[in-house]
Amino acid sequence: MMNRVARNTLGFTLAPIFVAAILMTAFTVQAADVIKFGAALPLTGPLATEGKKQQNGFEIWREIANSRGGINVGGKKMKVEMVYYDYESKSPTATKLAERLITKDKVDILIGPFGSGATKAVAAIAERYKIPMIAPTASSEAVYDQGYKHLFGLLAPNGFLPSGFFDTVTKLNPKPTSMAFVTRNDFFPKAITNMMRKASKKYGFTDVYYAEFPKDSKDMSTWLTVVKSKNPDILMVGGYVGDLILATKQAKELGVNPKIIFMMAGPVYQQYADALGDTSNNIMSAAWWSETFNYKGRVIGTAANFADIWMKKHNQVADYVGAASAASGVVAHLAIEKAGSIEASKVIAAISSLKTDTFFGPVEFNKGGQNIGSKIAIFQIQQRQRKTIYPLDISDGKLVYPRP
Amino acid sequence: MIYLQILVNSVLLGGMYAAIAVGFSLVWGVMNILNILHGTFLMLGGYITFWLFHLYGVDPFLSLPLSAVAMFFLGYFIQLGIINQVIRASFFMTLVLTFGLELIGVKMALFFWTGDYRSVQTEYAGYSFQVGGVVIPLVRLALFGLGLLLTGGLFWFMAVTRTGRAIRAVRIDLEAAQLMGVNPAKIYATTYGISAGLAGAAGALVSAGFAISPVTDVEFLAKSFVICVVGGLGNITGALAGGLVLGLVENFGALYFGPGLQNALGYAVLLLVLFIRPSGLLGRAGYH
Amino acid sequence: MFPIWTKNQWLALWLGIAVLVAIPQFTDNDGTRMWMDILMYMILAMSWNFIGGLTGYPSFATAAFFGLGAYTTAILMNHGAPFLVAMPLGGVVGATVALLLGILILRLRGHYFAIATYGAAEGLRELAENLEITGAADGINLPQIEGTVDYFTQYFYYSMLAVAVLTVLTVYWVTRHRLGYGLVAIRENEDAAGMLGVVATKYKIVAFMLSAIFPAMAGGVYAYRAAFVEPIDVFDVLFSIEAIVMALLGGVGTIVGPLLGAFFLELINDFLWSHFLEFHTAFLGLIMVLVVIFTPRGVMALVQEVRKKGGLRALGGILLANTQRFKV
Amino acid sequence: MSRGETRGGYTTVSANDVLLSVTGLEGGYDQVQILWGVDLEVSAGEMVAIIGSNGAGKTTFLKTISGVVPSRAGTIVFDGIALEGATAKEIVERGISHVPEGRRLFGPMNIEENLLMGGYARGLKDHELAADLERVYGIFPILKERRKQLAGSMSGGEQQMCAIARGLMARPRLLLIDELSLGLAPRLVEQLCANLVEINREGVAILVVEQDVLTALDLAERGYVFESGRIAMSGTSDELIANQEVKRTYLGI
Amino acid sequence: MRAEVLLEGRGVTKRFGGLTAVSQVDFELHRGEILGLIGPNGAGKTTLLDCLTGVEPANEGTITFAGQSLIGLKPHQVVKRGIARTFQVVQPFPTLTVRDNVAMGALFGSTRAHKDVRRAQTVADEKLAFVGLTNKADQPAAQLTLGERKRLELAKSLATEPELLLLDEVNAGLNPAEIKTAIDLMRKIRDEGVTLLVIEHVMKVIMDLSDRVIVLHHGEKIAQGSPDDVTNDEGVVRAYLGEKYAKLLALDR
Repeated sequence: MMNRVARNTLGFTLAPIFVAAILMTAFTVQAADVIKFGAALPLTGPLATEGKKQQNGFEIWREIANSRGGINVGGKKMKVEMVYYDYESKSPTATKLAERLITKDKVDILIGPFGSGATKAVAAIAERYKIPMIAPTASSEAVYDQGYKHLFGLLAPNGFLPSGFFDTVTKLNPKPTSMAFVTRNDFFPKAITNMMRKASKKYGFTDVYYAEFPKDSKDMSTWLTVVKSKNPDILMVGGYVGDLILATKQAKELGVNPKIIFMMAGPVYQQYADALGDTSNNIMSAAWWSETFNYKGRVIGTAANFADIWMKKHNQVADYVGAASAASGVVAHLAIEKAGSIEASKVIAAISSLKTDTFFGPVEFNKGGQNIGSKIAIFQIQQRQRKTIYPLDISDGKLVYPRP
Repeated sequence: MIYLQILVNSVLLGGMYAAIAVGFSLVWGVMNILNILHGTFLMLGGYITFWLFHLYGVDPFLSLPLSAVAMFFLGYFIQLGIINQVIRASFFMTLVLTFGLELIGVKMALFFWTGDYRSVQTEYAGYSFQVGGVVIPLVRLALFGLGLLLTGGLFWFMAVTRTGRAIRAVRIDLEAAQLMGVNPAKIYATTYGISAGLAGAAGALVSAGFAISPVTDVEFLAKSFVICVVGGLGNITGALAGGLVLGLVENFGALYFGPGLQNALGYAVLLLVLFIRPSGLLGRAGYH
Repeated sequence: MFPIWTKNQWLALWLGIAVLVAIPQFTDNDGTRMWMDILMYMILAMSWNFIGGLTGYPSFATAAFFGLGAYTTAILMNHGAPFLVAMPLGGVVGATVALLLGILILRLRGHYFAIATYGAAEGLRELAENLEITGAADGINLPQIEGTVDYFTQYFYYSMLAVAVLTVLTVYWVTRHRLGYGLVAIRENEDAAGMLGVVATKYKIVAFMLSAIFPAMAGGVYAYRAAFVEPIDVFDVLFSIEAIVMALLGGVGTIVGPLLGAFFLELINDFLWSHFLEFHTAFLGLIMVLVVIFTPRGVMALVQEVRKKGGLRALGGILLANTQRFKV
Repeated sequence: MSRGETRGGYTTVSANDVLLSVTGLEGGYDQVQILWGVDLEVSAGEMVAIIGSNGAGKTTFLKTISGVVPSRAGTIVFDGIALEGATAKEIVERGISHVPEGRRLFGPMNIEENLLMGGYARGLKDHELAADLERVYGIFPILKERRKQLAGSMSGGEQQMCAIARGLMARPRLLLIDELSLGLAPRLVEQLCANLVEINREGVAILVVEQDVLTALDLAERGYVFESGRIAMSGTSDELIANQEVKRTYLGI
Repeated sequence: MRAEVLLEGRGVTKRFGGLTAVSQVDFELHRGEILGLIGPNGAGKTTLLDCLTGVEPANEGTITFAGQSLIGLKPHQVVKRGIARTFQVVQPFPTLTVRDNVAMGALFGSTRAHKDVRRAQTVADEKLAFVGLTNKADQPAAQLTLGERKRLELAKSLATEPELLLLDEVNAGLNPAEIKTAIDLMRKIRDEGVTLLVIEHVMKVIMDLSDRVIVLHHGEKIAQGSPDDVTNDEGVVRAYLGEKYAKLLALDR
């Protein structure tokens, strides 16, 4: 009797395999008059907020593009279609979904996931399938040094940050001389913190402390206590918004009070100031975009214009994540029009040689595919608002120094 | 001085860890459920506090009982309506069940409240005072006090009250307890409710001391797990001991080996305790 | 216990393998990849079954072995080793770590064992986050595979299929061999097994190693395919949990159960993914809840009961009875 | 409840009222049926013994009465009310206490806590149970001496006393005792028997399962012999002890 | 004209904390005989078997089997030397079929270890036929009655093809008919050349079956000799059989 049950069960297993196999063989039709963009986004999991912002950004661009009849491809207007998947904030899933976007949904262009780590993972897939990929939110050089030909990133390289930062702080009086660095043990935060640390030596700062804290750290008191004892003039913390809220809170509680606290990246988000209230005041940070930048482009208009649309739609202050995502669409838009084709190799060539202005700022890609036309702005939170300090031409505030 | 400060930090952290873990320990000990939902209750308690503060300016210490009571009832009915249905199935089945519920709960929270980090920022949030050069942050002290209060209160409840006794009886010998006229379904629901309520209370203050978001629940869950094992499964005072040990290990470990290994050291202690004394620091051997 | 397979069953097995071999010819690359994922989870679930299902030692270490295999393959390939050398070596590393870990923790029973494996897996992840050789939290890239899309999709697919077939055959061999009987004896009653002459320690370690070697190899295939590994991804405790869930849903300790569980769960997962952008996790959660409540002993037990009680007409009654079975 | 008078706190009834009446009872666990149609009666205030070998279904029978194991067929009528399908809690509340095989005390609790658990079903506060505590301490003075000692740390005899005392805390009218003498020294068994007689005199009917046939039949007025889930024989203690079959089977002579 | 000494213990002592469960016990077992081991509950009979089989290693003393020391061996090693044992509380593999249960013995316990599963099952079928369980071979062990489980336990032990079989109360809880079958079975086992050490409560079995008897009391050996000698030993009657037994004997005469 056992035999029969087992046998039948085996048949039971195999039957659906057959059926599914046959079903699989069919379809995937592609409509000729649309351009398909695909994006695997972190819509659930720890990065859910960022994922949602990315989606909102793409949608703003897509609606604008389609409301004008689509993208002009060699004289023919083609509508934009987006395919989204949720990668649950897990890179392996992002790569899996990127493959699906390419092979099943047959997208023409891939829009990157969130952050340097996942972008690095997905870029390997885009490269293998030779599909153009635009990464809105990956700024670490290590993502772009793999020799990939199909990857383009909108954010200015991390390397653009130190000069702006140190230009600003070295002019201060009294001049700060010592720095402490603490970073989340994670791709982007580590990359940018180490870059700043390296640069600080060039600018003659003494490096009093460096430490990494783990992902999901729920207590920052130890390193804060050590930092307090070392008494640096500047404290730089690399991490994500959850880490930085906790670090800011605990720093205040423990009376850690350097003249400057610089955090990457998180204070740029509305939620940071909302969560911390006045405690967020006088924290410095940097961003790749701000609505105050006097940028202007053909598709979306000015930076302020984008911020308005965003505010109307989502009742929220726009930040660089949403803007860069919309800008990814804009870049693809302009490149396709320039190429007059949606063929991957032609689009790649067009993006590589693109040199244009957008609401997100000037766009120009270097050999690795990073946007060197863009800038990084340094700001400080004052009265819970971001005040741009650098570059001076777009600044709307003065640095409060030292922190009271 | 720095050592003294870190010692104080550790102890305060340990007390808070106890507050987070004590309910988890209770459910594990009494019902043999590895309750993945624990972090979710904590997070929900935090959100109740946050919204009451954000919308009506209610102080977290005032809304704390409310969070606790709300979570008690939520937990009570989840156990009564869902978990009780399969409580005698294998340990892994209840694990999968609570895991499934957690997925639903977190998605709902994401849907309603987005993934933004929230924190209750009261007037006194960053306030701290000094005792002989050692800084003692007020909110942390309150969390520590809450940890003591919750573990102490639960200990008292289990030791002295009629219901507490019934819970213990069910844990020791379900069938004998039934013969005494105990209705295990209700006792389980009560136990689970208490655990959820404790998580809700802890969550209320966690929202003041940390940043919460719907997805932070697993981080607190992982901590609860380590704390419970180190202290001893299902042992109430063990949660306090486990919390303090973990607090000390994490902080002094971070000092000597760098903060990067903070979490790794937690797991190292977990394994060490399992090798040396599987029943946990305060656990009774042989209890399953 | 486990019946010797009849001719028909062998036929079915080889037919099944033949179908799987032929799949890339019948479906597009995306379909092939879905099957690759199904195969991967089948490997994980079947492997977990060695220690968790047959031996009754619930392990959370699947993720640890998967990650070890992925990293071994990545590191070796970056040092010039060909994939077909690196991937099996990943299996060897996984098995070796299982041996050492097993000696330490297999004397713990029940929950304590489960906790120890969880701690070990998470500890390994934290270690990988901090070590030079693993590229710390940055992760490491692997050499890119050359060739057309069809070529590399099939290359990865057949690599995974090879590991899966190896796993199935090992399962068959183990369950028809003294070893399998020994493992089941340990699960049923370890003390009594010892009295009968089962050298429990040795058997448990062998089971633990078997539960390690195949996930480690699957991790290797996975790493080469992804071309990039980082600790938080390949040491993700969810790999362990998913393997357990799949084995549970299919039926613990049976042979076909974990296969079925992996197949259905991955299929459902894939469906939800494509159809519910944001709510797929919630639906997955709902399905898990319903499955636990209505088939608390796994799909295999349900299938057997349906057969015994006279076909699908009895299904409703059985499901209803199931909800009462484990009530307090 | 409606009948009888209260004496010494326990409700008593005249001796020939049928208190418990079981007919055609069938029951068992998951896949295994153990009871195959058991008929049994206990009158109010009576002391009845059940004897039989291991696995004859005695324990399952008691568990089925007290509602821990569900019945499959047959009726259980207690004091005129049908009990099939009632929960264990309802059955305790109706007045049946079950002292389980192997005592099953709450080992990590002290004696007094165990006794208070015994009174749980009555839904009273601890201090309201104080009088009942005193009453059972009166029967078993050693328990009062040791009331703060953990139940698990006591000797077998003391544990059995505690288990019986715990059963009495629910103020039962019928006390089911499973394996009274198991693992106890003869001297202790005699002491316990004396206690039971005292309890019985106060009007509590007792149904005792006992493997030691001599002890059982010495104690009880009537007895039932269980074999393979059925009643093989019944009668007064004297009848049973004189029966050749009983002698051969259970006394080994 | 004694047969060779198969098993010999000298000064075997086992302590649990402060309690000495087995104290300085000397014994020997001759090839081909049936030795009865009796004594009241808690006398240390089962503990002595635990010492022999390595479950609870003895603290002091020597145990030799067929000339080789058993001290320090683990249970699975003892089995391979040719000593099989049944447990007082039967320990089947509950969800496995009866045949698979017995096959486990053949697969692992035998000195000639049947590595082949199919051959082990053939052996299992033989042993099941021997103990009369053939008709239950395909049932899960959990569904057997107590008597059947005891026989399964026996078949499992026999499947290890032992030279010496230690039986721990295989007859407890069996009815007279079953006991008679069991006695016949044990004789049959002995006739096949297996030496038996039998712990037994049912005096009738000991009297009928044993060649010699050892009596333990409080962990010490208080008597040994032929069954008749032992039952007439005054010390034994006082310590173990008790007043009641005397009373019964009187009643019978």
